[in-house]
Amino acid sequence: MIIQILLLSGLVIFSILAILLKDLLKAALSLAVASLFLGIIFFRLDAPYAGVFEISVVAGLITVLFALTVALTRKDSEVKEARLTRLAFPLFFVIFLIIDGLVMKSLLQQVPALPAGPETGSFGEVLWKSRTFDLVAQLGVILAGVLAVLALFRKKEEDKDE
Amino acid sequence: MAFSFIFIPLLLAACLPLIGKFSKKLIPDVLTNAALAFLLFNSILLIKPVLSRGSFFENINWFGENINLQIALDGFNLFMLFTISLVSLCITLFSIDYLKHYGHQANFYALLLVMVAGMNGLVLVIDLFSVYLFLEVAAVASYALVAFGLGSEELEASFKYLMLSVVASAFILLSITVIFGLTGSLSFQAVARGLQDLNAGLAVGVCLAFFIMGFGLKAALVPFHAWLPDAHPSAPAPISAMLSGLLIKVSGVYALFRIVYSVIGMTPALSRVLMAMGAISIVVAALLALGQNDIKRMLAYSSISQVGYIILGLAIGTPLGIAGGLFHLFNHAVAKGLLFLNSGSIQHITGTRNLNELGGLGKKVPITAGTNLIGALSIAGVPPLAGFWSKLIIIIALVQAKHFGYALVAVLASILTLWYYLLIQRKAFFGPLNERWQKIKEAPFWMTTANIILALLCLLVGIFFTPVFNTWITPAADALARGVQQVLMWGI
Amino acid sequence: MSNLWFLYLFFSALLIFTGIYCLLTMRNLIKLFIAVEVISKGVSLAIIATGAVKHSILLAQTLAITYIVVEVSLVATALALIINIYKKNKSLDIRLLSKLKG
Amino acid sequence: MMATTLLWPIIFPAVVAIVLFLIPARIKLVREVLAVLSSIILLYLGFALFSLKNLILKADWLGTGIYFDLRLYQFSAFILLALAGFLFLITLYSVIKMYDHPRIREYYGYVFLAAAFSNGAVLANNFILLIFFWEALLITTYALITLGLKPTSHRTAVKSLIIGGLCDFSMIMGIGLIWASTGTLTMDAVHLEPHGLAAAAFILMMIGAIGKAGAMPFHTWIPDAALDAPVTFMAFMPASFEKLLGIYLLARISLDFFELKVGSPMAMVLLIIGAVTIVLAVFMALIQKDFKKLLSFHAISQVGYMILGIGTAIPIGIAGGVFHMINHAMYKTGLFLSAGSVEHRAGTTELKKLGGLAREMPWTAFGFSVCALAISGVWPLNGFVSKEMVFHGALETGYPIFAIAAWVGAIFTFASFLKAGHSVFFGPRSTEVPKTRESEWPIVLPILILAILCITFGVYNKLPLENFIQPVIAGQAEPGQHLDFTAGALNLFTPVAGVSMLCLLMALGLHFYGWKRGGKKAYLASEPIHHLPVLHQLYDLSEARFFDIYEQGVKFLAWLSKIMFKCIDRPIDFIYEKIFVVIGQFFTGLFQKAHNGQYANYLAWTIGGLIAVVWVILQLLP
Repeated sequence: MIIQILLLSGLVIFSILAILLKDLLKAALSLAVASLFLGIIFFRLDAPYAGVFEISVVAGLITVLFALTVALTRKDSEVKEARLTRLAFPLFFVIFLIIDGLVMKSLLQQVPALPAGPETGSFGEVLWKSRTFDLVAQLGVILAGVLAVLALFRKKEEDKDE
Repeated sequence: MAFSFIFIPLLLAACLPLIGKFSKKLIPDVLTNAALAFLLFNSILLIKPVLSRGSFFENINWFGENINLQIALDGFNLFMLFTISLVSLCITLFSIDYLKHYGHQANFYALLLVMVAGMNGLVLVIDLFSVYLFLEVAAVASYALVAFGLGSEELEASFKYLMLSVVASAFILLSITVIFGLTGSLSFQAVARGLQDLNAGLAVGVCLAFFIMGFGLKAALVPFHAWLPDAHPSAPAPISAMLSGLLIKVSGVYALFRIVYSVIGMTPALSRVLMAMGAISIVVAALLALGQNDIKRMLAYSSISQVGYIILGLAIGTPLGIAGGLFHLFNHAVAKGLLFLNSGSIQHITGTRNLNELGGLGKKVPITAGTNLIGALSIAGVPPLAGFWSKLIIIIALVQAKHFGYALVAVLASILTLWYYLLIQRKAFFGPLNERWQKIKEAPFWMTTANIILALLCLLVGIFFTPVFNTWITPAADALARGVQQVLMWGI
Repeated sequence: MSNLWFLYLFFSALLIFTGIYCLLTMRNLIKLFIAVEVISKGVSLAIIATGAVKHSILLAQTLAITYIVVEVSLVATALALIINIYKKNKSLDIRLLSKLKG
Repeated sequence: MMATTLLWPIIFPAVVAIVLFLIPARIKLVREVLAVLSSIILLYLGFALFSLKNLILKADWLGTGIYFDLRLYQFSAFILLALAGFLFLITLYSVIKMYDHPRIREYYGYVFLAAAFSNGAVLANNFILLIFFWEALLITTYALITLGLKPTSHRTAVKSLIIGGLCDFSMIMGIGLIWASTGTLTMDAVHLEPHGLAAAAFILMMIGAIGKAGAMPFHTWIPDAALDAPVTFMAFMPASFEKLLGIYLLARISLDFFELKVGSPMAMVLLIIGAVTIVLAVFMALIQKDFKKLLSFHAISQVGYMILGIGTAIPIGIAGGVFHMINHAMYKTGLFLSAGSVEHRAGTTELKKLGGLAREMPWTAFGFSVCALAISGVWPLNGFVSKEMVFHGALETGYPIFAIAAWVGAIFTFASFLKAGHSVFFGPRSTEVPKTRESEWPIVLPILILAILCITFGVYNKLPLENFIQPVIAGQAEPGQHLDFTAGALNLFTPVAGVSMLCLLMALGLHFYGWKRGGKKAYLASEPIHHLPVLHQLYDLSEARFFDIYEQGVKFLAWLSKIMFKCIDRPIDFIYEKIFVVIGQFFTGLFQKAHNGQYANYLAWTIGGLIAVVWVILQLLP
């Protein structure tokens, strides 16, 4: 349990770092570390496939994409953030932490839930058999993403209005 | 075969970029229009089984093995499918000539088809998580389409739209997760049954608030509307028509009310919240529309206002109110589609959308002027056009349910609506001809054709509204009005 | 509902708060999108945790994986947008994106 | 005869309208022949249906109690016939008057469309159907005003649309209330006591009806339209069609839908609106410098008599109101048409520039004179009969103040028509207008027909009263009481008629002095007598003596008119033009400022909205 809470705290801390760090590359990297923590939490929650996906895709692929973007937009792209933002963050964070804690504590035993039966079958069966529709939708999302990138990076010379 | 509504556009979208390599224009045009025409035809064919059987499931077999690819059809989602197919067909017809401005037909059509597939999927699915997924399918395609022109305004609008949408869908998914936690399942039927057994008012209330925020942002309810007046005008005209005419209704209104009515169950408190939000949207957006100089921006604000009417009607909770809301949804889809396409025509003809630069176009482009007038009057609720009936039914339903204040708001705002539409009509089409537009010509064939079809729809639905109402609206309204029972009845 | 669930929801809410705080106050486009990623981490944490306490972890895994796929697609689109905006504006400041107003 | 015959008066003009829209602008003759012929057919149809009296057409239409329900009976048949008659006259008139109008195609189309909608509104026996036609009329009004083609036409058209829209929507609310309290939308099934909610329904419905008729405070667009719209439109809509429809509905509301009791609060509301409309509008009319504008203010003022008549809730008063409606439609149309005739020939309607046209346009002058005398209530014209009935009714309510208001109105009506007639047709020939001649016969004929009708309806008042008016009121009388208004209709030797005649004499006197003091030019003909030695002194004396009184009187009147104009007429206009617009613009500006394009701002609203929704939902949880 303690380990789990430590991991969760690590996740939150690195996420906060990803937001507060001035250097975008470092921010992207700490986001990757946060993903790593999340992946480990997934493993420990008996969700190995999700953990693998989280680590490989989010910590890997998405970080690479971020790094690429940062590299492409590096030149004189310094954006001055308001200083107050970073200074005020701990204050707000603590306030929200307290509110969040209080709310969750008050919800304990308050929210009824239906008992769940034990699951049968394997991960593959669940994915392929009972969530087949998600695969169709995934294909759709991937297609949309690919087409979106194609559309956004299409060659300009054909555009008549430019 | 209801699955064709998802698979045909998806498959075609996957093929189109390849086809586009060797045929730049003709084949993508033909294929896309043919596919959507087929879907329209299909949706009309489906009305008979739905009317006779009420609602039913459809499954797919994979080499004899029953995989869990299941969708349900009832009056409500068939009505949405019909609206989507009808309006998107007109939009692609319009695009045949309009896309000369942008090029890359294949890519454009592929994105558009993915969006259609996303909307169709969202309408057909029977579990909460799939709702979220297809919402994202349509949304990702729409981000790209809004930015399709790649100008700085388009990119700005698209980025803001994306960033606000992402927050909304995160909350939707969070809410779905909590419901999953409460009931242990995701399918509409199981969740509906579970929530009935469960007395979890608090948690469900918070979930509902998240849903209202998430889907409300998709539907552009005030105060979640800020992305819409940026995104809809910036997109190419057919996409504006698509977004305003369909996407906000499918991913906002349909999803919200399907969940509220059929899964969670409508309560008087919820009805009050939604009606208040609808009324606020109507008034605020109508006032904002009055101050615009850009035709499309004015139309975009008008969309917010009209979605307010739809939500006001649907949220009353009486069968008549639901019918009015759905009828207004259909009429607004047709008329706003028409108006945005028309604004595309105006931009095509003159190169500007600024109302102050236009003037007197009516003499030069009578068809565009005429169709624009019909669309505007229909939305403003002028008899005998379609929009009059739907607004009237909403107002009657409000009075019937003794919501006199809201009825008053609805009535007064429709005067505002008429006002700003007449503003467009006067500034763009009436009055003396601006010297700059001496040499303009009427829009090309397919653009005018699409406009005329939609204008005729506004007119004919208004005149023969009884058959339309009885065939499409009544079954849909019945399906919603039965509430949770509707979902529990599926498959029986 | 199991008490463990609320622990996970507590952390998930923290992540979402952090993300929204960043979205509200920061100006760099890439930073904003990192914030979106943080929010989505909160959501996927909630999904898996719910599955774990409901003993339907297999279902939750599929949902989480699907969600990650959606995320990738979104990231690709958003980053393509950001690069295009950078090409146009030569800057990543969100405040410059306020030409559309009124 | 088949019940479907009832569809003809609606469908036929609508089809004609579409055909007229489609006929190319160049083919003149066909269009005009078609228009006149179809109006004759409609007139025939009107007579045919009037002879039938009772027909009902009912078809299912919307479910939930909304039927396509048309009902022809005494009253609606009468209005239908009157509408057809006016349509015929105006179409005939338009053949010449609108000949060169650049958008003539639309003009005829809209006129017939308006006729179709009006017929539908009159025949409707279902409130939803009524709203449908009632609302549709707004659009034709809007379109016809824009056909004035003046720079401000569009503004006036929008004004009429917004005012009309407000009134109509108030009517929709009223209908909603009726529906909520009775559960039916069929018009002849509704009969309510105006208490509580039903009283609110009555007021709301009434606003819809009198708004259409153009009573105060819903009148401000009519004088604007007098200048901005084609004059045929003025004769067509505000003078005849809208009055007929508005008063028809008002009579239905007060007789059928609600039980209006003598002296009840609702009746008092009507009486007050009527009296105020009469007095204020007539003062406004008195100071007008333009012929058409003067007429338009009278069009408002006369509505007051009708509302007053109906508001008395006494059979003779109601009969007077309804009779006044048809009379007013006749002579006011005649007046507008003669104004149009003058405009047609002289090219202007400004009183200052006109004068002495009677010799060149004798028929127009004759028609005008008859109509003007009729509107002033001169014995034995129709205006006399109906006004006397209204006076009687007003006196019988026990509140003589309303009768006095009506008499005050009569004085100034006559005075202002003396002024108008004098300065346009009589007096010295104006030098500003070139020599001209009488208008063509299609223009003159309608005026003369209307003038003759005015005389007929007055002298032979049995005809309209027994055929049209009394059957309508029949249900209102006490059982066994025999309704007969014809007996003493033309009796000059009753106290009421005496007071009326006194009023007319006062008006004559007023005009006489005003004319002498102000109109030097108008008096050139009598100059020689004026300069006779003794008389000259006398005149000078009298001038000196009467100067003060009259001048003060005139000044007072002018001041009163101005005050009313500034304090009542303009504020109402101000409310429409400024308050709505400015408040709207204020909020528009405010909301626009809020949309500053900043993402963080928008996200903040979203999150704020979310928190608000959560809070509200948690509050509402049981």
